[in-house]
Amino acid sequence: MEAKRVDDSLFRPLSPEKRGHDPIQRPSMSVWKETILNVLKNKMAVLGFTLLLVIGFFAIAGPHMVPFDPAKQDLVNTNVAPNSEHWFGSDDLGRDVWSRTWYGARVSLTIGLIAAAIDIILGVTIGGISGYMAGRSKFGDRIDSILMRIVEILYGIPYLLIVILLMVIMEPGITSIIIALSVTGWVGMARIIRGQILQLKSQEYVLAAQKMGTSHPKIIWRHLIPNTAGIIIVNLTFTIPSAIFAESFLSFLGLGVQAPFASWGTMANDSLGVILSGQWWRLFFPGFMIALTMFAFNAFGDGLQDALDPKANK
Amino acid sequence: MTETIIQIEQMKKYYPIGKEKTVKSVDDISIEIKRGETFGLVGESGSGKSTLGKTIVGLEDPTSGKIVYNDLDLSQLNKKQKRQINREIQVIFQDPHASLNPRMRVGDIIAEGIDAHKLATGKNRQDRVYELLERVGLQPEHAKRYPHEFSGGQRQRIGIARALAVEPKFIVADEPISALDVSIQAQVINLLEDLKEQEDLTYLFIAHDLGMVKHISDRIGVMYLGKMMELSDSDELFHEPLHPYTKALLSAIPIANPEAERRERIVLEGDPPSPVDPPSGCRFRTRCPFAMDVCAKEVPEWREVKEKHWTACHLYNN
Amino acid sequence: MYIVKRILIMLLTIWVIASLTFLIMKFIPGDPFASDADVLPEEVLQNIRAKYNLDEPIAVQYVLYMKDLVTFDLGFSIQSETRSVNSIIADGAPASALLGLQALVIALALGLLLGIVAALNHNKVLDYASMFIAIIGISVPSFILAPLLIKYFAVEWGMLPVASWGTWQHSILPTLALAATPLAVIARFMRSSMLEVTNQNYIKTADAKGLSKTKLVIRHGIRNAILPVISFIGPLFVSLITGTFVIEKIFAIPGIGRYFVDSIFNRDYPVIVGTTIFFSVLLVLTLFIIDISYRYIDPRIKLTSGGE
Amino acid sequence: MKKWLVGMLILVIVAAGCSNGSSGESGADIAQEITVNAMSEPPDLDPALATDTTSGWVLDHVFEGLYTKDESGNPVLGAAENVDVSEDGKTYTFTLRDDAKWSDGSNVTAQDFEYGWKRVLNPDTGSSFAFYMYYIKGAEAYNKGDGAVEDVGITAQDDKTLVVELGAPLGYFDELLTMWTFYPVKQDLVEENNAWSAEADTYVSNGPFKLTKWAHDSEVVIEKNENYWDNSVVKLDKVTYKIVNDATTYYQMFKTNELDLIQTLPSDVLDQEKESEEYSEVPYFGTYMYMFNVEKEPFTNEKIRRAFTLAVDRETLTKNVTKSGETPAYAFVPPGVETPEGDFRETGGEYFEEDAAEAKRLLEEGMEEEGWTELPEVSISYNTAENNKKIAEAVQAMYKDNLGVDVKLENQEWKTYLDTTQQGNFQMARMGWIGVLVDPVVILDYYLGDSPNNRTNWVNEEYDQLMADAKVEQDPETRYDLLHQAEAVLMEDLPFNPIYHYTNNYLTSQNFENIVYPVNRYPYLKWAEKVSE
Amino acid sequence: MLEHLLEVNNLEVSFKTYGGEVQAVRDVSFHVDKGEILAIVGESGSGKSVTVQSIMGLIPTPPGKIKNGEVLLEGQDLLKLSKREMQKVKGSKISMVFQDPMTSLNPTMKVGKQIAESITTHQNIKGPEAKERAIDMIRRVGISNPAERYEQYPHEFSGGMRQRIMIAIALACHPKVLLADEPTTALDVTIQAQVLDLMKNLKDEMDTSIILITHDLGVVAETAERVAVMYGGMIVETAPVNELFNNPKHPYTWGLLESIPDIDAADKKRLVPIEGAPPDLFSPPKGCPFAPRCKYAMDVCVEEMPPAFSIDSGHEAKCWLNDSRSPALKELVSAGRQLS
Repeated sequence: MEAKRVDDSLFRPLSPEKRGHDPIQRPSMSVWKETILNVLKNKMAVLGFTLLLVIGFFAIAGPHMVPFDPAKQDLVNTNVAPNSEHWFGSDDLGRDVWSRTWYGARVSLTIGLIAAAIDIILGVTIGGISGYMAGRSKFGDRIDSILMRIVEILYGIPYLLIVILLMVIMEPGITSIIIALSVTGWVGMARIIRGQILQLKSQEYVLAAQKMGTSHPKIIWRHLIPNTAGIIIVNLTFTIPSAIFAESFLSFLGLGVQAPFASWGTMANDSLGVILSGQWWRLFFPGFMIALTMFAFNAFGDGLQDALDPKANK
Repeated sequence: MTETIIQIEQMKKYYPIGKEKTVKSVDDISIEIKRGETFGLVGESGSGKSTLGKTIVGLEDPTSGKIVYNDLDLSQLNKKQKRQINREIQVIFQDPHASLNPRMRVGDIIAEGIDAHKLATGKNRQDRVYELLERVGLQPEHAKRYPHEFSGGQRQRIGIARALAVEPKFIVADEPISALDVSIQAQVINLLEDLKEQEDLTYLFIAHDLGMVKHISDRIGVMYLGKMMELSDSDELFHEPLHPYTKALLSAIPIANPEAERRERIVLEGDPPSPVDPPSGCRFRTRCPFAMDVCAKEVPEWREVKEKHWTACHLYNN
Repeated sequence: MYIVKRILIMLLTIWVIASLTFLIMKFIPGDPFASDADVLPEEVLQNIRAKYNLDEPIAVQYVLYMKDLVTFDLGFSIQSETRSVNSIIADGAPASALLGLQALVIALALGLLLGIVAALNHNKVLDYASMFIAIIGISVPSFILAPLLIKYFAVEWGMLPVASWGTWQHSILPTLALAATPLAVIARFMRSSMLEVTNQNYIKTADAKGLSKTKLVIRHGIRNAILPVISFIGPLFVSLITGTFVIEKIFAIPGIGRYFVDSIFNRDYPVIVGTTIFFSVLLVLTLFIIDISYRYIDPRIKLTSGGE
Repeated sequence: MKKWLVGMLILVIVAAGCSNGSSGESGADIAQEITVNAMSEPPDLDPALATDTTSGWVLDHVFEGLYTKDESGNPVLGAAENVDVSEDGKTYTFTLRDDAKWSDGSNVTAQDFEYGWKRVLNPDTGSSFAFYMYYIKGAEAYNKGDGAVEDVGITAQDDKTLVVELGAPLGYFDELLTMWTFYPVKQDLVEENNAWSAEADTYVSNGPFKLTKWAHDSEVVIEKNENYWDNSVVKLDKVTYKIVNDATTYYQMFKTNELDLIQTLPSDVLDQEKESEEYSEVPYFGTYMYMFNVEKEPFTNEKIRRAFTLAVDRETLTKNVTKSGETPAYAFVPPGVETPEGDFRETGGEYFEEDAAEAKRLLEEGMEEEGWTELPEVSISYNTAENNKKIAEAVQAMYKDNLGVDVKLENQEWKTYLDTTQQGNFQMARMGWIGVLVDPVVILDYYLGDSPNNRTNWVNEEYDQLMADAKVEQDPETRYDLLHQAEAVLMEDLPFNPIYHYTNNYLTSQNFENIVYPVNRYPYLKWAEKVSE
Repeated sequence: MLEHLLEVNNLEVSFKTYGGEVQAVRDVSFHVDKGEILAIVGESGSGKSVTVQSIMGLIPTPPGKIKNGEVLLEGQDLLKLSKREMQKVKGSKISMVFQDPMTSLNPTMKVGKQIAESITTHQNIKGPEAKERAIDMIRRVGISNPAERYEQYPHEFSGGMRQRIMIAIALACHPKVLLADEPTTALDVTIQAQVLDLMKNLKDEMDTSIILITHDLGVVAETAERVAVMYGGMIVETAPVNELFNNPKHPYTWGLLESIPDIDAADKKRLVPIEGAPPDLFSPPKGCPFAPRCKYAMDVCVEEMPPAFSIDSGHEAKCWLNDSRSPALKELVSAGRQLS
């Protein structure tokens, strides 16, 4: 083969300054940062997240953009179609649907966020304890197996039964709804976390930390929790919308949020009749918001899951 | 101080599976490791070599038997002693990807032991981290980076730096190079050898790559199905292996020289049996080309057949 | 051994549920005999309470109740005094079961299809389209979806009856409404499972054999991808149960799902307990069957040992 | 017949528009079938156990008591062909018709009545409506476990003669006897099979229709009973009660002709249906109200109670919120009771006039009387239901506007709510009261001092005395006068805040004629006829 | 002109990833003759797996893309075949054994079926006969009780056994070329010896050519007839096996040889590692990929890609040191070798 024409002068030993030393070409980036960048590359995730921001923005600012109190009735002018004054129209008691929708957003999102937070706190704690204690000693195994039996039994109880029973026992209200939703909601989370912890626990870096004499709380805090965070966050994006959904379901049973509060679920349920009478705006806006929020959370969660999955960004 | 840094007496490590069965991962093994030597431990997967390593390090509790470190029985320690000895015995793991927490900075990973044992704080801590990084051939500025930015070899160096941070005396290197590329393996081996000189370390070097084990070890023990088969100086083991298993193992190593004189190759039949239900008598007898009737009946005695050369095989009885 | 252990856990679960329900019932405020008609004189109430053993101490009630339970005697409804809980379940279960099964079949068939299509077209238009459909399915509450289905399919287009039960046409809309959510969930689950499988080495092995894409997907892809989905049918079944209440109410279906909710509102204790136990048994049994069949389908898992 | 007892408002729909095309067709070609909506599964089709209007609806069609109602709603003799009332009005001797038959063809006997009624009173039966029989001598004691069944004044002298002894004369006993609790049951059948009423197969009755199918939770089918003595008046061959609970659904089923008659329309469609010929509104014999707890501040003060009553704009509420043609209520007894002087409500008149300014003034006066500078916090309780919520929200807004008072809303699920209000844990609580019989007594009894229904803690001896007097009074005019006086006492003290009198609304297919809409029951189909397809 | 059985010319493969495009294989050419064992040796990430997967058409597209080159099997360019045509070639003319026997078999399908599937796909053989053939293959890869084993699932087999099954699947249709991607890396030495022996025997029996990918020079020395050394997505040196070990002409090959210990040496010598880490293929250097780690690098090495210098018949090396202008080649080489 003919050698290419190359300058003869280049045939001299490489000058030392040109020699790299174990170069790291990629910019320094934490796993978090990289995850965020990956998420940003996922169209569905970005769409979902943007929608959430928009919904969040309107939940905060929406009611202040119009001069109508969400509870203020106007019994003379009811069922006004959307117009320049009532952007989303008004309902059968003459209340402004725009401001109610965004007040409803606050209630629905609050329920979703708090219920999900409780699920996660309980789930992580119980799943974490169970996973961390398992195999540590006889005592640990026993704790694990007791907790897991409880989880197993709860898993076998129809979820709706518990929720309805609790709703009937407790005074109606947002707090009761959150409690009812949380009582069984954490079970799935606990299972996932336990599995994760069991897996992580035998990871060599955890063994190494143990060897280094790092204390249990520190191991949990520095090694186990950060490495389950991804899963927790992904789970959160699915737990929040399902809590919102569950609340709307309770509304259908008449056990939803009560006046003067209104959630999307109660608004939608109260206005189901418009399917027959045609004041579509009363059902459409809260119904659409439920669907949109579900969509946003799910799309964001799916994207996040893809981004956190090491296989996806090979 | 005695010559022996660690002594293992009749150690067993069984794992229960289900109600009745147990995996006899390590079954009645006694060895001593001398201060300053590198003790190589070889065996195929399932031979129990890693379990032995983990048990010595304290990541597993032995089912029975004794581990004596510097004349101290490890099971009889008080809390303070335990902490101290825990520090002195360190471990280097096999998988450089799994052994570093992906969410911690390299500096914090290395300093983990320093923090836990409060060996240094503030500026001293930082200096110590930098020094350790340089010691293993990395740069101080690497402290701010995350593990996934490094190559396998570099990660293994970080793992070594972490172990060194607590000033250990005895290091169990559990297959530290098997996940690395050939050209990188040599880097790590050289590093380990250098550190041993500089820090007066003693190694238990576990590997399945006989070539590297031979290169780095002073003495080598060969394990098979939880039992020690043979133990001797590394040169002696390679040149005059006694146990048929050792012979087979050595003959199976492919030699990187197409013109090299072939060893007489002993190709073993089949796979190693399950450690749940190991063969009676000698564990190796089912694959042994020289198996005799007695091998099925009696467990061969662990004997010093030649000077400093031990084996457990009926061929060498009388 | 494993099966015995599982059955013991099942029995334990059912016992715990039964006791829990019993206890909770005792804490629910409200009297089953109170109604919007006249408040009854105490003596009369006494007569009625005696009829349902509600005048005994709680411990005695509990024992009586457990005794009946063991003999599968769930007692009589308070609301419909002449009907036994057993007969309520026997009357309602077929419709619910039919509906649930139809929905399950449709959800599985379409959900798996969507999931597979999405996975095989990863990050392409079909993937996005399938997942969009799936997320829509999750996003619209059934109590909105069902009336909309009725409005268009039955009222506007006159294709199907509005509601009630009887012919197969009656079951189409409720089945669709019930299947929407699980369909979506299955689709998403199948997609990620399928994606995971397509990354597996054995798919490469099969590909290297020169199998056609179809055979590759069917023989090697789907079967392995479907395994985790099977284990998911249990929770799915739960969502179908909870779903039936809404659907049965809206479509006026004589199922048992409504009793599950209505009995609580009516404080119809025997029915609460009866339906709860019925559902729990069903649920636990489903979980059990799925677990067993999972172990049967997946050759890697042995039935005998619990294992990790 | 005692004219003064006839308290029915009758609405017979005559298909006005059906005369065009279909009038030529003869009725014989038209399948005489109707499908109506029962809303919910009838819990019990046993006359002794049924307590609800849905069960009553079916029972009224398949059974017939000693008395039944005619097309105008007057009690007329049914299974009995003759009645003999003693001088003191305490002993009734009934003679049964010879042709009174069970649907299986056997004779209805006096023993069947005796057995059926004593079964209701038997404590083991646990009948909730047994107390309606307490007017009968010895009945209360037996039912409460203090007396023997032999002492109960119900005796079958022979197969056709039934003697009933009352503890005291009762002005509206014939009306009472039309109630399903007083229907006979076939003795040998019931004794043989306690669950006879649970399925259609074993069901035997004596009314214009017989039960032929009961698909639980789905539909109840009754067909013409050929063994009924007066079967010639019955035109319909088959009535199907569909059980459709969801308003949106049954409305759409009506629209697609899957149902011929529905009631309680979804509120959202009222505006568009009001003008329709199929639409009808029928006053329902009941009152929607807020009870005041007179032992809880601030409603301990009568002026404040009045202020809260006057501050509600009932016209707006019924027109814009509830919309179903409810009548604003300014008293307790609903319209519909016909008296010799006319409708009881009209003769009684309205007891107060809404006036926001007056209300505000009364509130201030009341507060001054009590020495309050600030009104104690007020909350309105209601049981969870969409309609209750809407009304409460509207009332809340009115109090804010008219009284300047912020009231809180509290709601509870129904059974819990009943418990809570029973225990008096409320200040102002929503309640509805519907008369099973069309008589002011049934309504006014609600606030008797010893009535278990009276949750207000309001006790007024004068009121109780007037009511007691009215009950034994045999002269209708005096009786109604006493009742007016009693209502006046009640409305003076105002232990409650009446909102409106109920109305039922219906959509009925124009293909049917002669459907009767009683004021306290669901439509009566005995004489109904399908006149066009 | 001698026609090679399989010829790969100027193959270029890249992958799109989140981080950018990875040039996994850059201008790779080699060939295999009938009945020959060619070893491709290189470190992880050197592109050797991608190369053989491209031959098999197993590169997932996207993200992968074969940008250039041809793969000629008996003169026919496989890269130009339609998917369907390629399916006929895969498994019958060329087949492949993968590295990890634990995950390369379908866990839910009987192993016998997995072998039979390969037979029924390509040959007009139906059920029972295919089963017989499959059982025969199980026997030929040295597994006892083949009929029983046919009915078992992969998890009932040990790693070595599974790799035998993989070989049985690959050879079931008597392919012309067997691509073996690190077939023994996951196995213990004693099992490795068995599997390598088996492959060699079957190769002779069936007259199949083998492309053996490995990172173990020992395996190369004992098994291969010719060797191609890959680094940074390129083949840097090709030679007959003896020539490569005795007369390597690329510093990377030297490095490889020096970094493995000699177990027969009586005295311990310090190992000579190749310093540094393999290049990041996101942004490959424009010159020789090995230059940054090369002790003998010249300015030309970082500026210009070295061409393939022909050393001897069948021996080529892509290294500027082989250029006549490279002044100190001989000295450097001898010096470098002496170091070891």
